[in-house]
Amino acid sequence: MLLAGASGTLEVRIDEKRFRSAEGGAVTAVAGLDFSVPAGDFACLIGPSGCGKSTTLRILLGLDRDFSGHVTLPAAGARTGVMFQEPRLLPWRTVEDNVRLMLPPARRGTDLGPLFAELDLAEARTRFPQELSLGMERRVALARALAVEPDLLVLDEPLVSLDDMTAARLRRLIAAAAAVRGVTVLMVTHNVREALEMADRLILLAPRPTRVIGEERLDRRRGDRPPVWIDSIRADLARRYPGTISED
Amino acid sequence: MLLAGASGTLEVRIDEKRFRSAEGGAVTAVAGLDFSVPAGDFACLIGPSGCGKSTTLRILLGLDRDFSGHVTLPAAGARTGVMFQEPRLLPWRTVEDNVRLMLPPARRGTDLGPLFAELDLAEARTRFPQELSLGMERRVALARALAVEPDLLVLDEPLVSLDDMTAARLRRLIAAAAAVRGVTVLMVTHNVREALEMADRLILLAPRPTRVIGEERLDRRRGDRPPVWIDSIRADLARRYPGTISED
Amino acid sequence: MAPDGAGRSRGALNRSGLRVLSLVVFLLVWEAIALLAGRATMPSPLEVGRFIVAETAAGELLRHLAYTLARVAAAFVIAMAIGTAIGIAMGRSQLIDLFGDSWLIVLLNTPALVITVLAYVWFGLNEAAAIGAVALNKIPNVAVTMREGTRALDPKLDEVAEVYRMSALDRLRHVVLPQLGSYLAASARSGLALIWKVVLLVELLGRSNGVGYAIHLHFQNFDVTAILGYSVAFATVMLVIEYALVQPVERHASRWRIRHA
Amino acid sequence: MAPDGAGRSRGALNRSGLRVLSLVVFLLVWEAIALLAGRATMPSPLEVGRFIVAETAAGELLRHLAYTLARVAAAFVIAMAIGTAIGIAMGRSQLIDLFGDSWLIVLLNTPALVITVLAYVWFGLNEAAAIGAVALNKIPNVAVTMREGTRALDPKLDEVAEVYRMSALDRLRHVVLPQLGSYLAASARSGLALIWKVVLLVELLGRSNGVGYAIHLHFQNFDVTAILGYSVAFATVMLVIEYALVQPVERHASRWRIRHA
Amino acid sequence: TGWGAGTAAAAERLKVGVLKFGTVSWETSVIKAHGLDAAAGVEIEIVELASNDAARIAFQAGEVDTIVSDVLWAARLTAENRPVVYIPFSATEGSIMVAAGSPIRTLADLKGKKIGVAGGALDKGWLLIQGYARQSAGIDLTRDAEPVFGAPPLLQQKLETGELDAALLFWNFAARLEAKGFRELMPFDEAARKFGIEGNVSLLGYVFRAGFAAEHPAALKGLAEASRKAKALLAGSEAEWQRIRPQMRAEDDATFQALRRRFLDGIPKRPVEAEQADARRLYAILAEIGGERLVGPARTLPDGIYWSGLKGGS
Ligand SMILES: Nc1ncnc2c1ncn2[C@@H]1O[C@H](COP(=O)(O)OP(=O)(O)OP(=O)(O)O)[C@@H](O)[C@H]1O
Ligand SMILES: Nc1ncnc2c1ncn2[C@@H]1O[C@H](COP(=O)(O)OP(=O)(O)OP(=O)(O)O)[C@@H](O)[C@H]1O
Ligand SMILES: [Mg+2]
Ligand SMILES: [Mg+2]
Repeated sequence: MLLAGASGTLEVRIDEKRFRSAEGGAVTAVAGLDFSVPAGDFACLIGPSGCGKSTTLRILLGLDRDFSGHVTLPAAGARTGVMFQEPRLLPWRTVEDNVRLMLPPARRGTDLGPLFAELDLAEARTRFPQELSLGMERRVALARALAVEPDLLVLDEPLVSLDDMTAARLRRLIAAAAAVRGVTVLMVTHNVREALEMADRLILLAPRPTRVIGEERLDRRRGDRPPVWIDSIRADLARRYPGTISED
Repeated sequence: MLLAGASGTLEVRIDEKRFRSAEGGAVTAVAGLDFSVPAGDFACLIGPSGCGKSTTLRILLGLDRDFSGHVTLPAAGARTGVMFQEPRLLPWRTVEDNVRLMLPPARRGTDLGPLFAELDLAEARTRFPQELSLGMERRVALARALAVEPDLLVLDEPLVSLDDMTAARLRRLIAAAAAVRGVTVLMVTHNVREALEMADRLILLAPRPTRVIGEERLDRRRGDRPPVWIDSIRADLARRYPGTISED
Repeated sequence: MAPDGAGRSRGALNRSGLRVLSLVVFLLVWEAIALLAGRATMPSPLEVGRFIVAETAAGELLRHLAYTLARVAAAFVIAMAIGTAIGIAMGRSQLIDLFGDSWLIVLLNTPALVITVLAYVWFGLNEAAAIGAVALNKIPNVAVTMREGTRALDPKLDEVAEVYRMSALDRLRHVVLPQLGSYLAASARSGLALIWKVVLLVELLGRSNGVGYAIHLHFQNFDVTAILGYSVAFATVMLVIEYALVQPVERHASRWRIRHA
Repeated sequence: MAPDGAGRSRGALNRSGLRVLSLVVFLLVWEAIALLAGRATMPSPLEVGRFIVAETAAGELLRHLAYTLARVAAAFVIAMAIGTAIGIAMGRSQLIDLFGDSWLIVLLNTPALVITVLAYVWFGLNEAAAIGAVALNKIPNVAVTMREGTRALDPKLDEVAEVYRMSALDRLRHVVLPQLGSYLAASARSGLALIWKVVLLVELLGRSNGVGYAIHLHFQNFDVTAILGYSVAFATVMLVIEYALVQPVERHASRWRIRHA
Repeated sequence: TGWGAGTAAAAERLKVGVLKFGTVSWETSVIKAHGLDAAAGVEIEIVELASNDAARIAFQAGEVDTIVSDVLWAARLTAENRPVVYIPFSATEGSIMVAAGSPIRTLADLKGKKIGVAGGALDKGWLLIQGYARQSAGIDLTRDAEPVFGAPPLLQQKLETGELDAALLFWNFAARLEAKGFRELMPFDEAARKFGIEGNVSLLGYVFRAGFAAEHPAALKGLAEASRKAKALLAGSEAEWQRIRPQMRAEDDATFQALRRRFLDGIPKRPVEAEQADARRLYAILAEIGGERLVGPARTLPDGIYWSGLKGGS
């Protein structure tokens, strides 16, 4: 069930999500997962590979309605920017068209120049996706998610396949977008350092079938989190969630 | 030009690689790149997103012959295990078939159980790729590359999209495969820590059009590289290659 | 949210239910047309049914049907095999494509009548000429479809096959043909239909049996009931083949596809 | 390794060179067959050429060709539009598919003769009935192909369109149709050919002009030269359309595809 | 399948291509039933075909030794260096039919009307009537009327429903219409007589490759003999007609009678020389009206078309 409330809070409760496999047999991906993200919060989902993170995102985006549970979106008619785990660009449209075509009609005319420049895609605007490197494709996918000026931003591992320099720049870009009042962000990441740098709250997930095994609020202001602080929190988390977060 | 020599050393010299874009105009991806990897060495390629790493790998694998330069493979008829940047599985074959079908006919009957178990794919063997999470698909791609018992192992960012625990386990798995006498490994990664943990040599690349801007031999024995050592080398590299390797 | 267990059996029920409904509606529409058009120009389903029963009892229908089906089957197998081979070759090699392209278009646009007549005149009025003519009519269509399919092949999977040195046969079986699946399905289905249209012509022009021969005989007397009877009989055979053979195979071959709810 | 600059123009040269070569070989093969078969059953290319010139001078050829082309064009547009719509609907909705499936197979396997005769009987011996009959013959083939294409659509791109709330029209234009491109190309090409085969029958049964009528007229006298003349004339028109129109459009629409060396 | 070579089969066997429900099959069925072929020293093998087109292909491909076709076609083949010989089979021809109550009384009334034409623009009947209309009423039917070419059964149906005002149909279709109360506007032979043709011309006949005929004169003679005897039987015996009635596909008695009457009227009765003379005249007229498109390169009926074995006899 999928409802858009006026609460402003994103509420996700998935009692059960089962897949039926083609070869017969069922796979329970999610069982008793329950969390909520207040409006304007930046939440990171952290969990082992194959636990059910992408499945959860698909459900809360309304792409999969075959589950038992209940989802409340932050606001009715909220605009959503999504970065899937793979780039998912339209191969037959140029980079620029890939971004522009997803804009709400009223914003189709927007100047995308600054955004492309920030993502280092200026010279790739007229190229087709298959002429890009994977890292570039992923940046286009991020551009597409940010260009809609979303109320809800859903990112599935946005910063993999990028070098340190670029990743750092994009982290700042995402943080800036998230800083706009009221944008709720839900980001999946395997990089705990990244999560500790950017998030207001961490949601730690169990292996499949997944559920929440811990939630951590990070009260220190984003942008004021020195490496030592991050390392100490990380060490603390590794101690408390030994199966989920590793020592180094 | 592509030649298999008997030298045992992988030699790559790409004078120029140009793409002609569909919309007209040419993109020079590589210009004057030149490096070699002795037999049995583990080399990591590190360079910014879109610089030309995957292009270089495609050329040395013989998948792109439209370049000027010269490639010498370690040995004539060497078996190659490749993990592309995307999983590239056959969607219409089960996980197990995806691995088994790529084995040389003589080894088709091999028991793949232990490999799947190590990659935590045991229960996914009969599933189809679209029923897996991306991280699982990537692990299947790694299984495919390792199963052939390669002489040359080419990995394009093998460990992204995996949680810390899984990534650490797979690092050990790859290191074990590489430890077999004579296996030459060429791995692209954006994770400098990972490279410092696993490689015998780092090859640092310039932005597009790419060329080698530095090569570092790491003499300390793999498996005996404590975090402090890694951090210090990393800091040193960040100082010497400020545009390529970031401070933290 | 619906309890999961019920889903599958309910689906199966819906499936046959809808099919039966569809058939009933079809017959009703036909009956309505028959009433409107008057008996002479459009017999009712019942009359056609009676004709089929009578003609079957007379042994005529099954005999003609058997001849036609045999020809259709032979021509189908030949055309699919040759057409697919040509299509894949043209899709893969630009050289072959450039060379064969115009031949393909000429053949594609040569009337069935011309091909059939020439085949009969050159090779005699025999089964081989008949089947060859049908196959020749169909080959370019298969080739054109398979060529498009081959052009749409994913080069990334090709690269995988290349680096792992798959044998040519393995590549065909595991990499190429599965990707061509929907193109094969499309050209098999519309191909069967095309073949059947051409078989009628071929039988009309030079055979002494088969549904085409029978339909034309009855056309001389403007016996619409008989024409529809033969036509319905053939379509029924095709429906049975489709539901009993083609669709199960297709479902199995595409079970890896994620289905939408 | 070859200097890059030369690549493109050499490619263009090769392209036309090969086409011309292919044509020359075609004519040579034809001439050889004509020599072997004897003039009566297989006229040489020259004789057919002479016939085409004479018939064009007499004004006959162009007139019949124009009629046929007009019918082909009209039926093509109608069949592609309706067939594509049906195919997409059936590919997308299991309900529609289950319901319409058997209708499709029946229509697919109904002989052109039956459809044409019924169309003429019900709607009169006029242009509308003729074009309608041709279109009706072709619609199920288009629908079957487009249904396969629709089933092969990438659900992942659909999800993108969904989360970004693309309008139905935008989805069709930017997400669905480009994926159906090769299916459209395949069914357009083999469709044009099928239509042309059916147009011949339709013209033969109830029109007083067109290539089908002309071919049948000459067939009465077993005038193979004339039959081949009309057939070649039509194929030539199709070749021109293919090279001047279809292929450039196709190349443009698929320029995003990475081409193999 | 060389011209003139003939099949190397046993001399006394003859493969005849017939349409299953066509008039030739009426005759061959009588021949077979009474063993007339064996009596005449030839064994006829019947090959059933679905259409006239099929018959012509079968003949061209050498699959059958003879079919019944029209003399114009025989002349054309001969003129094109594929010599054939011809044995008259029937003089029955098609006619223009109109509804019983139709206001159309003469050719002149066809002005502005929709006329169905079964054989296409080059049909001999159509040409003859065109010529006659021009001569007698001064109208050009191709311009002043609206000819509609199409398949005969379809045209018959369209005439019945009133979509056509008149239709020029082959005689068996005309007979069926006659049984339904339709009226003959003008029979073909009437038009022919207007052009100075004296008697019924048998425009339909058995056609053989000349080479085959030369090698197997006995087979031809046997067929001619059997054919004549069969026709005689049909002319004199009601029982014979009842026997072949299923083959005639007559839906009612009126149709049956009409078909029978027209068939009997068409039996060639004149010496072949007379036939040939009239055929020559008719051919010249048609060649004039139809031009090369109709008759091919030969402006006059080529010599030697009528099989010499018939001359003086028949
Ligand atoms: N269509 C499907 N049919 C069957 N099982 C599926 C299907 N889709 C996903 N699964 C299973 O559901 C589980 C969760 O998948 P999901 O993609 O949500 O994982 P994830 O947490 O995103 O993992 P990763 O970090 O690797 O991306 C996996 O075990 C996967 O195999
Ligand atoms: N087919 C092509 N046509 C045109 N340009 C191309 C093509 N393929 C790659 N390029 C360009 O070549 C450059 C190098 O691409 P490559 O995929 O090798 O980068 P990469 O180093 O692997 O990057 P990443 O880390 O993002 O994967 C990129 O700028 C890309 O846009
Ligand atoms: Mg995932
Ligand atoms: Mg890359």
